Amino acid sequence: MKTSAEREGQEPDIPNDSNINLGIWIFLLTEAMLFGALILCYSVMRILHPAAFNTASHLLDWKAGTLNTAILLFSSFCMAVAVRASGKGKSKGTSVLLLVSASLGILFLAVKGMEYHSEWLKYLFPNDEFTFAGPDSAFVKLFFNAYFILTGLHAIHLTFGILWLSGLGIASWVSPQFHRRYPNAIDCAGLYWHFVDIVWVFLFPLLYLVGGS
Amino acid sequence: MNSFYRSILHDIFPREGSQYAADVDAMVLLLTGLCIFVFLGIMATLLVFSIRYRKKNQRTDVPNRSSNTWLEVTWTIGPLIIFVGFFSFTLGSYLKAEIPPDNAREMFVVGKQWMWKFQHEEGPRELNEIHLPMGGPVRLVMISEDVIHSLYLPDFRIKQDVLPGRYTQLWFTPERKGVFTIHCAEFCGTDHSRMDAKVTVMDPLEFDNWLKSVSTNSTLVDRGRILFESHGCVSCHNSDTIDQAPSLADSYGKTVKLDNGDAITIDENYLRESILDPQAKKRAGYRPIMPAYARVFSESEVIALLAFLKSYSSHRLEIDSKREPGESQ
Amino acid sequence: MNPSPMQTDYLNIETSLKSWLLTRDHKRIAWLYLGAVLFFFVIGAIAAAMFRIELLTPKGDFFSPDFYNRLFTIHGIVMVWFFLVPVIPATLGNFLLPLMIGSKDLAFPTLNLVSWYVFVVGGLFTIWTVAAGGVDTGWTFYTPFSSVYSNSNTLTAATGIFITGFSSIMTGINFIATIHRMRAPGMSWLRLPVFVWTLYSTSLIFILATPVLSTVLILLFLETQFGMGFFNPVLGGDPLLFQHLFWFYSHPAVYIMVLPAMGIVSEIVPQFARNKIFGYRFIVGATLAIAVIGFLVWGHHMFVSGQSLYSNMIFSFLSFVVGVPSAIKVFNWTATLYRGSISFEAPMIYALGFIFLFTIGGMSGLFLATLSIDVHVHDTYFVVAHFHYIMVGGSILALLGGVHYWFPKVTGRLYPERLAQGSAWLIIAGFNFTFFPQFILGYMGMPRRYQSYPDRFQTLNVLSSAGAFILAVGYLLPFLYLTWSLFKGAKSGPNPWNSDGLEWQTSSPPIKENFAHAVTYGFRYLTEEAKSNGVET
Amino acid sequence: MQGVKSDLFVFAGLLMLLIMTVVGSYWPLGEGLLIWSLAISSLKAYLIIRFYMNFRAGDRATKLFPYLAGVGLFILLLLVSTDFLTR
Repeated sequence: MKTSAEREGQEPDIPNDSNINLGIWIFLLTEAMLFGALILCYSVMRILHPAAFNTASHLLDWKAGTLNTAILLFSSFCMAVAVRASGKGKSKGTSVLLLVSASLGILFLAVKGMEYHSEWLKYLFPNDEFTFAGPDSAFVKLFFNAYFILTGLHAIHLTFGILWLSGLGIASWVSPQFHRRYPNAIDCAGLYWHFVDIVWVFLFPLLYLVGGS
Repeated sequence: MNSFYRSILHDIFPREGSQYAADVDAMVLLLTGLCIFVFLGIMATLLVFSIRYRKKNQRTDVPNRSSNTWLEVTWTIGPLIIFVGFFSFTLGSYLKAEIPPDNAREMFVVGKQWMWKFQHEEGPRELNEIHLPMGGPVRLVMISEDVIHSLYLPDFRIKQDVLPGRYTQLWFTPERKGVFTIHCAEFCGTDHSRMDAKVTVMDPLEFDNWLKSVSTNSTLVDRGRILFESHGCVSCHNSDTIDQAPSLADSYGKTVKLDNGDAITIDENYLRESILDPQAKKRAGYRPIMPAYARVFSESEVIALLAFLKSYSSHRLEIDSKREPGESQ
Repeated sequence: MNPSPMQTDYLNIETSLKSWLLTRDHKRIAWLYLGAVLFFFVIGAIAAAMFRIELLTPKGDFFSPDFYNRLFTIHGIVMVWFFLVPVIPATLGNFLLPLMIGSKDLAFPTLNLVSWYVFVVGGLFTIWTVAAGGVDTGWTFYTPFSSVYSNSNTLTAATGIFITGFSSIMTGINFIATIHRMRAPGMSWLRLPVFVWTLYSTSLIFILATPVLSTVLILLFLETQFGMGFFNPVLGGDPLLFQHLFWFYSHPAVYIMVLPAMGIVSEIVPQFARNKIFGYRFIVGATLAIAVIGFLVWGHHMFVSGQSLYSNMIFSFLSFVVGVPSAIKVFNWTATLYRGSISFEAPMIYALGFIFLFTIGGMSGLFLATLSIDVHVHDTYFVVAHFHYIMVGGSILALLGGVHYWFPKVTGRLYPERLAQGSAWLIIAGFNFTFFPQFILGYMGMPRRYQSYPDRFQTLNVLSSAGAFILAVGYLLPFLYLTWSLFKGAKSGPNPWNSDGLEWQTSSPPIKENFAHAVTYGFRYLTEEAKSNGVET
Repeated sequence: MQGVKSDLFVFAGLLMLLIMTVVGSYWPLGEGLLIWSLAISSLKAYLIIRFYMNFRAGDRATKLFPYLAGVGLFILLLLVSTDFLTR
């Protein structure tokens, strides 16, 4: 990884790439505060209704959640290796790894979609048809509100990441000197992708496991 | 302060309905004095420097160093000490204002979009109007039926938001006869500025006559007992079915263990929550068989039930015997 | 437009509409922001004038109650999010930051333009809200009223503010990257002008606080549209959660509004006292301290809203502590005048007016931080007077001071000095007439957002409304004579104030690339030797 | 290849931490489970930031912002939960 100092002599009209790197880190800070506030809402609701949230989190399919976490960790690994490869200038290798990461992201969305579908069939989607036999069904519905907002917003961010990675993958496949002209693009996409993975790393236990099994 | 100054002050300070109001006014006067003293100091320095050092010749060079660490440190630590000192000095009176005495006379208040409903323990209900005996502390247990309101008594210098879904409390000791106004201080919709009410503070004797003249046949506790029986609560909560449901005799004020292990003292909020959503903080050792009454009872019915449950407990009885009118806080 | 022999500068280098709407030059984007922000100031001011008329009479019979509620809500929303938050960072900040640190432009020029378009889109949503009848929840959108009981356009208003939030985040990212990476060689952190430091702290608050506002607006949207239940007690939520998240943004937001104003005053006072700012390191320390402690004190908005006693005490203590950095700054400004050579042009009058009014505003904040006093004066006109003293008496006065001080740099022309001084005094007088009576009204017990009030408050309200009209006239004057002197003003030359600031070392109005020669030495107070090597006027 | 090997180790570590979280949910930790899973998630986040996002390579400026995010979230979570827990 070239340190920012080496990249100093950049052509001024492309923004100095070490600025983009700093800009992405600041952007990730704002995203962290956004997700942090949402997770705070979830945990305050958990403080107010511990019993209902425990029963509700048992309704989720924790095996799918674990699989999804593994998928995202593996895609983060591929992304890290892709960033290393682009640093060394191997453009073909980089684009393959980028496309692999993107497809793992799509796999995550597929597993998530199946989960959503099964919850939809069980009438657990918090609209008017929401039905839950046990006690405090209003608070279980509240849990599913939080669940769908958190995982939904994460899925949207993941989709952006997939589009970004596949775009970069194709671009660096098509023109080998892509990463020399924009050395920072893959680096920033990597930062964003790892951040989205970190968000899921926190969401998974808070939503699926904290009820204990 | 003779009446002349008081009349001027009266235009700036609202009337003092209680001793606490006078304390707050004294605190405000102290802080105002402090602020005016420091403010005049700064403005005088500003003025003196402006006049003393106004531009005579066109100075081009600029002195290189202008800083004095010790001066800076003093006017950093100085305000900090003054502020923290004032904070701790005034904290005492706030804590006194927040924690009501045990022997306070209890009133229930229900805030609703653009009106106040007051409920005396002895039964009479009043709309946008409340009569109180002078001298004894009064504790208002308040809840809202729709949005957030705020019961604001300017003449007693107190205010407390009235939340939907949770009881909040407010207490004061009216020590001055007269009619005082109540405003709603939290924006609550179209007629927020018309949601006023009147407090009439009377001599305890006058108050008792008034109470007799308006009191209906059934007190609040009677209304609570009727609800308790008509809704089948008595079938589980009675002395001989202890294993099925906790006996509610003298439950108010007692500390009990919950399912998740931590102990809780039974207060109005716990009782209300357990009526409307029994499984939320279920007591240890009981099966979750009690139905939720969330949609069944209106707020005033819950208040009646609460009054009944509280009178049902010995903790409540020995306080009633101790409380005589005219005992100030 | 520029009568002297055609000296090309950023204004007359290209004058097509496309060159303005697609510009990436931070100086032109500052002009674009100024236009958008002034447009919204006019909307907010009109709403204020209307309800000041209403409050002349105790009965509240001029408008319907619902219309009155929509008036003060629009006044709140427009003035906070569409005028006070963006005005100093996005106009003066955008223009002066690269000039003050000796760089060609901001770190991300395109992002700068995108942030303007995002701001305009957010503004269009708010105009749609106003056109569709406004929103009647108050600018604080407290639930469950705003989400369940209000049937006005809460959704479009929330979307408008949500989108404008991103424009703040983009400006924050842009400024931080610029200050970290694009400083002229030799300009170390402790040689930065104080205005750049305040922009840095404001940007830190932008990026840390605005996302939480986005979260709370998303949740408010979902709660209003789909009845989600986080803030609705009937469905298990808690309205205080909304208040916590809202004020976690909105209190640091008031520091976003006042910190740049403090930066401007820290530039004007040393300049017109011909003295170095007193205690530069302490002022910088105080700026950063305000940004940090500003995040710890939001609970003082919720002392009576049912927050736990323990939290009340913590927030009250921290609210006292946050007053200390502001006190340090006031002391330092006053000390800067010592042994100076003070001249009283319009910017200096605005700066001294700022110190006068900000000190009153800050001290009234002490009353609100004291628990037992706040219980009495919370949600009354005392609070209204407090934050207007800091927002209007502070930020707007400093903004006017900054506009007058850098007017020659931005436009290359001079404003009419006598007229400017007169309007400054008029504004300060009109301001005090309007808002000082409200302190007394507040303590007497007149609640906020009241259309009809008891008769004994009428005299003070009439005084306040009269003051409001003097203030309105006061604001109109600079608008008129500055627009006039934009075209007709006398030529000002590169450095009319004979200032040592780096922004004044280049031509006024500056050329597109800001500096003709590479800037090698950026220390503010340049000795003779420094002026000769490469910093050519 | 040296870099990829360290990435591989990090990946293995992350998977192992994932398994520990899931296993932890079987233990009768009760309230402790929340602290256990938060601790492991923070550890995973640290690994990702430190190695994958190459935290060390950035200069002082880029390093400032992850810490700032941590402090901001800590303030938000601490002071809000204080209110709800001490009510």
